[in-house]
Amino acid sequence: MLSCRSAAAPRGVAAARAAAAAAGAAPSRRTLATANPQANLAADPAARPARHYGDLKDQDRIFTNLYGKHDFRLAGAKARGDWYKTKEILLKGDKWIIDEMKTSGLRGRGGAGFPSGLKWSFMNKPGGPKPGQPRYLVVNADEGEPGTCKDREILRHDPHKLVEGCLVAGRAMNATAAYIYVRGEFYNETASLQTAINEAYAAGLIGKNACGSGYDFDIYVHRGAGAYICGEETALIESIEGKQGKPRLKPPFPADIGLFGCPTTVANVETVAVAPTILRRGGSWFAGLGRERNTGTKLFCISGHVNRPCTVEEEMSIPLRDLIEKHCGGIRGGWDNLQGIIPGGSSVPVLPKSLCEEVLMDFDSLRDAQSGLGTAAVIVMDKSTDMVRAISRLSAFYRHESCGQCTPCREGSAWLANMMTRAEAGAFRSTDEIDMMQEISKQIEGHTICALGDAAAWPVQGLIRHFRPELEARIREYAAQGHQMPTIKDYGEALP
Amino acid sequence: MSWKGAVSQTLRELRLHMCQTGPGSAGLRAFVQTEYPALKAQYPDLPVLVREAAGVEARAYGRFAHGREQRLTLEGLSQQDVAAKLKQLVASSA
Amino acid sequence: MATSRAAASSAIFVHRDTPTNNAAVPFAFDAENMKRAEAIIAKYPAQYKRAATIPLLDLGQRQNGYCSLAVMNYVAQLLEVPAMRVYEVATFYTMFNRNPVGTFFLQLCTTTPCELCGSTEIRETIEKHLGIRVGETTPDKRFTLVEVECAGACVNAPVLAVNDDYYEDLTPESTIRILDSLKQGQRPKAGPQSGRRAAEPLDGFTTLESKPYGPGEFVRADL
Amino acid sequence: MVEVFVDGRPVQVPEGSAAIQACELAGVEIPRFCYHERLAVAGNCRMCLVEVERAPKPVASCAMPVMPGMKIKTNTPLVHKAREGVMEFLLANHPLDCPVCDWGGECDLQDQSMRFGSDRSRQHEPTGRRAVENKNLGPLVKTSMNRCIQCTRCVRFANEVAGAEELGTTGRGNDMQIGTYIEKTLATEMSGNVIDLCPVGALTAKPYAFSYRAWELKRTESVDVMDAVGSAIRVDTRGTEVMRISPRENDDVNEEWISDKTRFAFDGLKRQRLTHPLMREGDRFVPCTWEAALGRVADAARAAQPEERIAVAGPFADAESLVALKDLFNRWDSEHLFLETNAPELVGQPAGFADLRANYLFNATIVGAEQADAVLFVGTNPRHEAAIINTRFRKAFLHNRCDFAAISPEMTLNYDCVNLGDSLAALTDAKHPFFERLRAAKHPMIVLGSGLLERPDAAQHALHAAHALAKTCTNAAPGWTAVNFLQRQASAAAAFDLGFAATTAAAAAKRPAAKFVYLLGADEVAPAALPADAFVVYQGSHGDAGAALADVVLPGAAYTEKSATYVNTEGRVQRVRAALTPPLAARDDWAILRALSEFAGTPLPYASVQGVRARLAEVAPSFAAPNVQAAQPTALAVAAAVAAKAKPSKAKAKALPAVTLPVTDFYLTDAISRNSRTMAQCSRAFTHQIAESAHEAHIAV
Repeated sequence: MLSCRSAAAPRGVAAARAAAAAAGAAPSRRTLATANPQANLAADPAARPARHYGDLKDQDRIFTNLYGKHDFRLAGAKARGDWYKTKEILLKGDKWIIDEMKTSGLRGRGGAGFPSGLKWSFMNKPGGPKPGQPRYLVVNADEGEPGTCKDREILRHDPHKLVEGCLVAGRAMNATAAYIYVRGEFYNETASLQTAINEAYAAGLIGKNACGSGYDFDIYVHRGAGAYICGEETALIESIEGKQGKPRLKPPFPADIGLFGCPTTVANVETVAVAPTILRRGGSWFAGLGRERNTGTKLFCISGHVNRPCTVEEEMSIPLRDLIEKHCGGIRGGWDNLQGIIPGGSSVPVLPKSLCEEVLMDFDSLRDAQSGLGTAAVIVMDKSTDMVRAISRLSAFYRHESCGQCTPCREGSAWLANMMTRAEAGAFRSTDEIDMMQEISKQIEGHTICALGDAAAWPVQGLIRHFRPELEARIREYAAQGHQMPTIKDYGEALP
Repeated sequence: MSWKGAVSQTLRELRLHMCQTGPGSAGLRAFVQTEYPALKAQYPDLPVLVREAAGVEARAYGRFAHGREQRLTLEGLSQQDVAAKLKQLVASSA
Repeated sequence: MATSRAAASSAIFVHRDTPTNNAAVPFAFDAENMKRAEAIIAKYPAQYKRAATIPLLDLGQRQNGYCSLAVMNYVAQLLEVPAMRVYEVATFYTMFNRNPVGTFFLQLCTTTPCELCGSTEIRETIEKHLGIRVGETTPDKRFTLVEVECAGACVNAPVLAVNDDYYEDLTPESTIRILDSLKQGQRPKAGPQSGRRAAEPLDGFTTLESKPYGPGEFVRADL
Repeated sequence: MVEVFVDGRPVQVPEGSAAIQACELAGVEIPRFCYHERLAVAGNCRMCLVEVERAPKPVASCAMPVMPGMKIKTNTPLVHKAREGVMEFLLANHPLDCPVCDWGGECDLQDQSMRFGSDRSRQHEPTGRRAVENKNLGPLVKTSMNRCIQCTRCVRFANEVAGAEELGTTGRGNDMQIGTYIEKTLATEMSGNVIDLCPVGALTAKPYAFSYRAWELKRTESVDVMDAVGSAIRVDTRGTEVMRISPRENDDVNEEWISDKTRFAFDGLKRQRLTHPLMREGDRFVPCTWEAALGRVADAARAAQPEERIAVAGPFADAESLVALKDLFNRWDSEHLFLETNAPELVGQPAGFADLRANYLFNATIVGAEQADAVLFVGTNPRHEAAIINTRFRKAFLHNRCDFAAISPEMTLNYDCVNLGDSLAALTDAKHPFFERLRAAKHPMIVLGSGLLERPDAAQHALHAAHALAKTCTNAAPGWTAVNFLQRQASAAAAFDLGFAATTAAAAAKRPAAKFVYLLGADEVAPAALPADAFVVYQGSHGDAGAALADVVLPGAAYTEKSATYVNTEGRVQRVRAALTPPLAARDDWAILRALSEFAGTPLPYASVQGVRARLAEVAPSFAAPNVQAAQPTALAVAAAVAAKAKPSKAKAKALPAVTLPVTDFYLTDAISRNSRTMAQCSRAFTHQIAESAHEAHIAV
């Protein structure tokens, strides 16, 4: 899913390599108190025992009804520990909740990985909104990033986690109401969520004097109508307001002027849904999982050419290979049949097999591998995959989903999609056009209002970075067969 | 001040020029504020064109039959002096 | 050379009057939908009635079968916004069908994860089985096939949405089975067609096999 | 003020400014397409990207508020690259049809691509360029949507300024397009401005499509006279023809907008022009010499008694000819001078109306109207009578949540306005809840329309009632003037200033039947007001209704053909400039009157235009200071005092006739617009809502 804030400045390639190499032997977080764990590690690699991530026990899983084996309704949810001592949590107050969230190290699960505690605290900054002025929590359930289907499982199988999460997150930011924006296609999922909300209202858990805490809080569901861009937080706000989902200019940021002109925080479903459990079990429990700065558990969706595609909750920093072998029965045709993996949803660059061996599934490791954790949607492609076509299809996706507001994305995403279509057949004048495609993607990246432009550019850049020989081979082959560049006639009715 | 019978039969138009703020026009301004309604009540059909413009010298023009005009400078005069001079002007027959 | 065809809903962004779709065609919510509409409008602050545009268009589309000009005009009038603001919304979002569609609106996801898992084959199967191509409606007006972008069920790819229901883990065989039972007026069971329940690994759980922990377990002491 | 650094140079800018404004203040030009000072910031073209120190990415300078100490860099490789990239994207789907594009030569895209773009194209996708259907926005704006770069300036203008909410963006992504979705014309009297706003040739002028190239035109800066606003315009001519009229900036008056009548009515200057003096012979006009014509007029004037001579000035009469005509008539000891539409029955003015400028001027000023927070219209439709001032009211509506009410027949404005009925009793009563709002307002306005003057007693009553009402607005800001009069004709304010239209209703009622009538461009005199045996002279530019009544016709100059002075409705003295010479034997209006004075044996004491202007200042001192709107504190105080004595009664209000609106068709109000084919098409399309037939649409293009 799109997000407005980038997590941190990218670092150099050299540092990336070192980190990737060292990642397998990363030490426990307690010893990594300094800001630069890699530097520490390089200085004294043998001093710390290796820790392996990814052996999460069921008792440390948050989404215990991920597969819908149990009742999603209130009774079932309560039996699984939801709504337990929610009142006590609320009564601890906003500062306590935010501090616990900061302790937990939770980073936004929507893609950008912004620290959640910090983000929530923006709503309470001094000189901010006066008491009595409405403030909103907006939950981003516009799940549409290709490869991603984690929020769907929460909405339909564990909706009470989300409802309770809205309440505690709302309390933390002193919000008056939450709007949950669910993508329109999730009709049945919305029905489950609405059932949960109705149950919570009926039980007095939300609404006036929620859970008997004296805090009033409403939750509304708003269904979208088919636009990936509405996953961008300001586009989502526009969409709730009944407009086209075109991202707003920032500043002002939503925490100052958001939904209906009021201070607003937009958070991903998973981020909000994990909050009650974190608060109940303690931020330090969550922080004890995964690597420093990449703590906790995470829902991973593994799709594509694996033997058993699935969505699974695992510890952060689990090695990518482990994730696939342990939960998905490995790559179709064995590990050696792997061609490449998109590790974090369609917006992040593809990784070739060589990088897949080593990389850990967390923000930093994947960033150092010049890709990203994104939404942790792992798209696996084996050797049978036409890699160029796979990326070309993503370019078509971004062309289709560009809102059309700003020039580089509106024109650039279509241009890239056109070029990628030609690249499938190798119909380039020469290999120079690959460089041109790279340049065009660079002309989009960083020049747009929101991150969709970047998202359109990165898959293509990833392809060129790791699969340039494949592109070049096709161009040579195309020329060798005596083909001319296609003309408009060759497109015929395939033209959009 | 009574304006009854003060205006000559041949006076066709009276024009008063003044500055909105300048001290030189203070007397004329005061005159207009206090005397205009009375004058108008007596001679409703006589145009008394009050024209303000920044920095203008306080003046009066009387236009009489056949387009003959007389001009008075009222700059710096008190309200009483303005009234006296104007009375003289409107009573003349050019 | 292939490229994805434009979905029917985004074909053109101007309105063309037809005998059944023009501003003179009357439209109004029926009593039940009016009640729903009022409940929807009540969700938003009074001065932001406009926020109900998308849900009301959806409601109108469900009542009318598609999002006709009359539906848009009606929603604009109901929400007291200029009609153009509603047209903008209706043309922006792909779920608003501004032209009539069949009783069964088949939305086949063809984005990369689904394509990797055989959505092209599914498309060909549907096209062959129904005798229509993407963007077309069967002559009996029962089926319309469109390609859509990521449906958000990638783990269960390939995915076909029939109206509001997702059919997942499709194979050409299961696709034909679904189409046939739809033709016969049945409503085949939605969800994965491979036998699994949801997004778990197909043959055997790797997690969450134990009984879930209950209230109070592992809860911090100071709460 | 905030200090920021642009390319290292410190510059002080007001807090809340955008970076692009800081750059402009520093003298650095930032290329832009979507950004426009007078429209909301869209930030979508991305052409104005600049580098800001410590920002990870280039930022859109139009949307980035300045922060203290911000360091903006506009001349770095990053910025150049970003601009070139955006330029390439903009051109990717822009057709290469500059040779047949009307905007060629003054196109932002052309200019900026030359300056900031790459020198070669890499766009050779076999799919070709985007094709977008053209839209039919009515008879004024021609669309070529393939050229559109989706900057949305037109959409923002239509929705914010013009209040025409039919225009928007449909669809998304690469297929996003500007339009109205359904077939609909852009029903606003401000639509032509989108032509200027469009940075490319997507929106051009339909009436004069393909008729000129920008570089062929001679530009003359002038002032509009199609209404009493006095918008700043530029008259572009080629040879002896006006080719187009476009707005100039004047923040105090029209910002940079003009109404469609101002912009498009000029084709009326080419039709039905009077080019020679004409003399009636039986039922036809015969051309004659100036000597013969003026001699005959002088004879006819001499033959009438002073009281039997009357003059009527039309909407385009300039101050020079008004003062010359007045001086001439005064020399003849004639005092009956009228304005045509303020009293088509020639009933004269309310007593004392012309005495005080505060009575007949828009005292709050055009800029001031923006501040209004409660406005009452009495007998006026500002949208039709002063479209530009109406945009200020719309601003007040959008930004101050200004409330509007009207005592008038039903009318459609582009903001919410409560109708209080068409009886002046509503004003005297002041009972409607709106009046509570008005009394509590900080900047209340009561706007009286010029249509009221058709009944001097009604005008007087309305004026007094307005002052009485204004007195109850105790919350008004100090120095604020609540009572305003909105003129609709360019000649009116000058005519009142000069005491031209000073004949009172009582005096007019006493005058004998006219024997000698001088129509200075007056076409709307009620024929009943002219006795059949009167000798009628028509001096003007067009052979319209007035000329048809005349015995002698004297051809005058139109506003594009003379250097002349006009006063707008707020009292601003402005000068139009001659872009052309008058056609054939037509002459400057004041000069014709000066010549006539010689023939009549009563020569006027000035023989040069400087002489006339000196005389103007002698009559009304405001003429000495062109283009300054002057406050009228003394006149206001006196007007209020007079009104306080009058005590307007409810009973009297009830006896007065219902208030009417003088303009029923915005597009056809005077000799020029009535002779304009474009205005006729507009009247059909907009006023009467008759769809343009395909055939006509074809001809119009």
